[in-house]
Amino acid sequence: MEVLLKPEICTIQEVIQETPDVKTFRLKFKDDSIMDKFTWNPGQFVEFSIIGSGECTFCIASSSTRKGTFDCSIKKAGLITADIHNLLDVGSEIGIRGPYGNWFPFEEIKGQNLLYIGGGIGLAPLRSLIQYTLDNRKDYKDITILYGARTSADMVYKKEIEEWKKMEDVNVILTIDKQEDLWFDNVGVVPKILEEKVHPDLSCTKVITCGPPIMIKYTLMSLDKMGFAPKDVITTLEMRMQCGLGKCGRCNIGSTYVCKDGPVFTYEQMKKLPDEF
Amino acid sequence: MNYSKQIQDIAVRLFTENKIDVFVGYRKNVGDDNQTPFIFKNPALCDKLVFTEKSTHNLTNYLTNETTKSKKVGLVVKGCDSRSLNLLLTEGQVKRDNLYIIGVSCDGCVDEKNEKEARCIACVMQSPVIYNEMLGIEKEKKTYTIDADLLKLKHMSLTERADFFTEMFSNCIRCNACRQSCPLCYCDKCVIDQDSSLYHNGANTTSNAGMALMTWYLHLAGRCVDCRNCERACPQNLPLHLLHKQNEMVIYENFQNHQAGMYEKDRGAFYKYNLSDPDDFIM
Amino acid sequence: MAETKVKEQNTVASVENPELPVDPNWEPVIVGILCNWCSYAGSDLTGTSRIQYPPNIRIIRVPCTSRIDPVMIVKALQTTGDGVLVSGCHPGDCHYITGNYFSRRRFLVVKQMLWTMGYHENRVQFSWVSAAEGAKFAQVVTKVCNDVKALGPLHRFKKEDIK
Amino acid sequence: MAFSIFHISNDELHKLYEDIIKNNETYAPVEHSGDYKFKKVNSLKECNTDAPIKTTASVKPLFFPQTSAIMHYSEDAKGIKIDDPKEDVLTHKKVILGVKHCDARGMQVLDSVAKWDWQDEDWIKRRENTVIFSTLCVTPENTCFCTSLDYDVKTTDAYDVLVVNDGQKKLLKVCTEKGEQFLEPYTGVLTKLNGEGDAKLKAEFTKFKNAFHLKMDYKEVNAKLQGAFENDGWDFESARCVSCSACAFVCPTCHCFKISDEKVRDKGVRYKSYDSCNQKYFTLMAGGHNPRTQKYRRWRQRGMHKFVYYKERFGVNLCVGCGRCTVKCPVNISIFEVVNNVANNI
Repeated sequence: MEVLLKPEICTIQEVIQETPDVKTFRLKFKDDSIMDKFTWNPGQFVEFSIIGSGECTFCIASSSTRKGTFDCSIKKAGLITADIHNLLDVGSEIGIRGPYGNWFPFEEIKGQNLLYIGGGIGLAPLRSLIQYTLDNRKDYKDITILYGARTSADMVYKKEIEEWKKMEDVNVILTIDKQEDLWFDNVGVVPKILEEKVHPDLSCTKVITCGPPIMIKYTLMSLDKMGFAPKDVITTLEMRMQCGLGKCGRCNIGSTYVCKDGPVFTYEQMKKLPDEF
Repeated sequence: MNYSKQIQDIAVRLFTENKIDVFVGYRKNVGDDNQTPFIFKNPALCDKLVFTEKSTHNLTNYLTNETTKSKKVGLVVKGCDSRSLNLLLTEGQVKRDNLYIIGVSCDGCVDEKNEKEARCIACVMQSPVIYNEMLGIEKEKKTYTIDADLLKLKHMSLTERADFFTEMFSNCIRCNACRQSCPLCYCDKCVIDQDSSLYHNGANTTSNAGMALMTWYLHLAGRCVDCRNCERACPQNLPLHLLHKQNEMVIYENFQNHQAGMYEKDRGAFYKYNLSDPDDFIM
Repeated sequence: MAETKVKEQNTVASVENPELPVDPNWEPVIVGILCNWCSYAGSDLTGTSRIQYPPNIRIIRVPCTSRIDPVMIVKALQTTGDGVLVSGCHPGDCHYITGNYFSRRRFLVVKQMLWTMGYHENRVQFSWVSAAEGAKFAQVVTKVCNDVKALGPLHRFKKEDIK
Repeated sequence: MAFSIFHISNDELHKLYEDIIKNNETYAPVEHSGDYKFKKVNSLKECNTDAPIKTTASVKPLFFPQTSAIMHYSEDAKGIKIDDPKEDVLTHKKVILGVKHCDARGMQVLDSVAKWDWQDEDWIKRRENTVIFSTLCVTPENTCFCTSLDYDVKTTDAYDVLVVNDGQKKLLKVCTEKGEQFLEPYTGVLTKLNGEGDAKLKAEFTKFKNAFHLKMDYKEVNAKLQGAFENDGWDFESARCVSCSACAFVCPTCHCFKISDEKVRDKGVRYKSYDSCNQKYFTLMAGGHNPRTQKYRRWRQRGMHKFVYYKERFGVNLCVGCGRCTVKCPVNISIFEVVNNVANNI
């Protein structure tokens, strides 16, 4: 067990301040041979170890199709994330082990319309799949990205969103909770905009959603109302994890280990879990 | 000492008069003669209540957790328990109006081997100091005596003492039963728990266990009422009371015979000061 | 072989534990927790007055001695410190009027408790040093440093490997 | 495959134990201020192979120590350096004497979590290199209920050799190939029993089973608990819990752990140590969301994990019925009582 828990050293290549409390770290393994072997699927996560502070779980926010480095977007929320924000800069070294967990079913959803619904920092795990699907654009039909944040300042990946907007085959819908000056897009919470602006073809659309628990709750209700089958809705579950290997028991919900059987679940699978949330 | 019948009657009365939502008392353990805390909302269960010399737990521990929070509580206290209740009241953790306190003038509790507990032999306050209703005869406050185990410890040499405590800390499994059972440890987030905090670490090494216990001792100095919930709870049977008694002794001898929780509105020893406090040890 | 012998001859017995020899060249680490308004200013004065004092002290500045949770003292001993010096304003001079009266009580209890646990009484020392007492600060630090030197390195309850 | 059953007198057994201790790295219960703990022994005098279960710590720390170092590291201007791992003494070949059969079963139960998906190499190595001598308890305590669960003492292979009292003599029941091989050099002092061995053992097992105070119908309880997620019995039963982790730390099958760092100046250690689902912070996430803030939710997780979820996932019951949690609980909560009361509270 101790061997499995030992991290490899990564160097931070770039730090991007996305919002006041979200930073994206571009990472690369110190040892190139490990970097070459390191592959992951969209939706998987890694364990960050900050030497002296501890470990923390983050999903990889970039696609394995863009090799060489990988991104993690981190919101300042707890003790360790505060350390990450305060102590780390370009050139700092951290430990990484992973990738762990399951992934978005990018093979199964081939040839389907994709509807991404993200809220706040929840765009990070989606970004990995968005990048993947954009890099394999011909395998997928229409791509719609619905992204909401509290304010325009809280939006992550602003540059990349602009790029997506410019793409002709991607439909990007942005929304913020309250009207601001110089904001010309939609205003309103995600479920409301979803019902108003998105008119998907129910027969061949997969929904991939991630965001804060309260947004997920109402979005799932809206999706139900719109007539989506639970098996077509894919989401990620948030649960505290520590080992990522299905051993430490922290992420146990019912007989499911979120770190191993998840974090990606369809709404159908989620309904079967004991109602702990 | 058997007040089972009286307490059952009072509990039934309180429930029927709608004075309480929850009752916290003792019931007999299934399987052996010992007793266990019993918390219930259903008046029909009142007949399970007992109170004998086996009722050793300090029930005020339950006043600060979610089971009884912001509810009207009926509660059984002995002399020592009422002292911790006093402290909880002054520290603003419970509201007096929410409590109906049944004080029992106690003759001392017995342990599993049916011998009188050491703490009860040295007990200074057998009758409750705060109550709505008292069972038994009010007893006088007794004089303070230094704990016999502590005296023994004091006669050891410095290295012997250090060895004693190293041994004690190395036997600790850090289950936090002592802290969780302590009625005066009510913090929502304990400084011992915070992983990767500046002070503490979850790993169980001798020094970490020592650090956690020392923190606990120091945060309880001047507040510990010697109910020994901690020592009874300890799965490793560590002599946890020693350093509490040590602090109690220093405080009693130096700060105008202060004993925690003896009066209503009494604060812990560290919440007040006196101009004539000893400072000859300070350069 | 010859070298170790020389070393042995040069060592002196620790006051705390006579069986443990102490290398006289060993330099202790003293953690100094000083109150901002008196002792820290006092230590400044020591410096500006060019009074020599041992460099072994590592100073932590706190607003008032009553801000010191005794746990900090224990923590200093558990990690890197071989001794701790806590210093504040003289009674009655506290910037916050009564802070040091409260801390005085705690100091007594923590000192006695650590002694009972097997720490030598000289490991943890307290002093009142006002902003004008630069010379006293140097004296105090020298005394604490010499005391701890005589005790030898602190091994007890230090962070160590697993049980 | 049928394994041998031997007869041996008490004196001979002691001699056998002495021999085993002499030739192998041996662990056995050693007394320490009233409590027994499994420690390395050099002679039979130091230990008590018949230590009572109430005061004997479980054998779990020999396979899964309470705290173990994942790595030692140091940090300097050049970067982080992770030191090579130190030798793991627990993976040495060893023999454990006087293991309670419920403990041995507990280790077997934990195999499934160690071996699913990611292989816990250390655990597997420790298990493979250990020969377990188990002793059948003479009289069960009033907190034990091992015979009521989903395994049969008669047929289980959780231990390599089982020692059973038979009047003035002892029966040695070999349960695995490993045990058979281990006992091979010692067969000189053992009398092999053929047909009559089984009968004798059966009589002893029946006697043992009948001596229990606590009995339950496991299948029924398990079935009822599966629908007991919303049962308000959890709330009632857990009301007196003080949320410590004594039960989890003494439990032979609780296997949750946490990872924590400890760094002084530029050197540090990362530890893996026990953790318990009874603690409030166990599932606390950054940002403050916690799915199990209330005591009954945590107790439900504990009870259901022991009696339902693990069975659902790995096909074995997690609780082995040793009753240690009941003995060590500050407020005498018995998991037996709790699951039975919840199951019957519909």
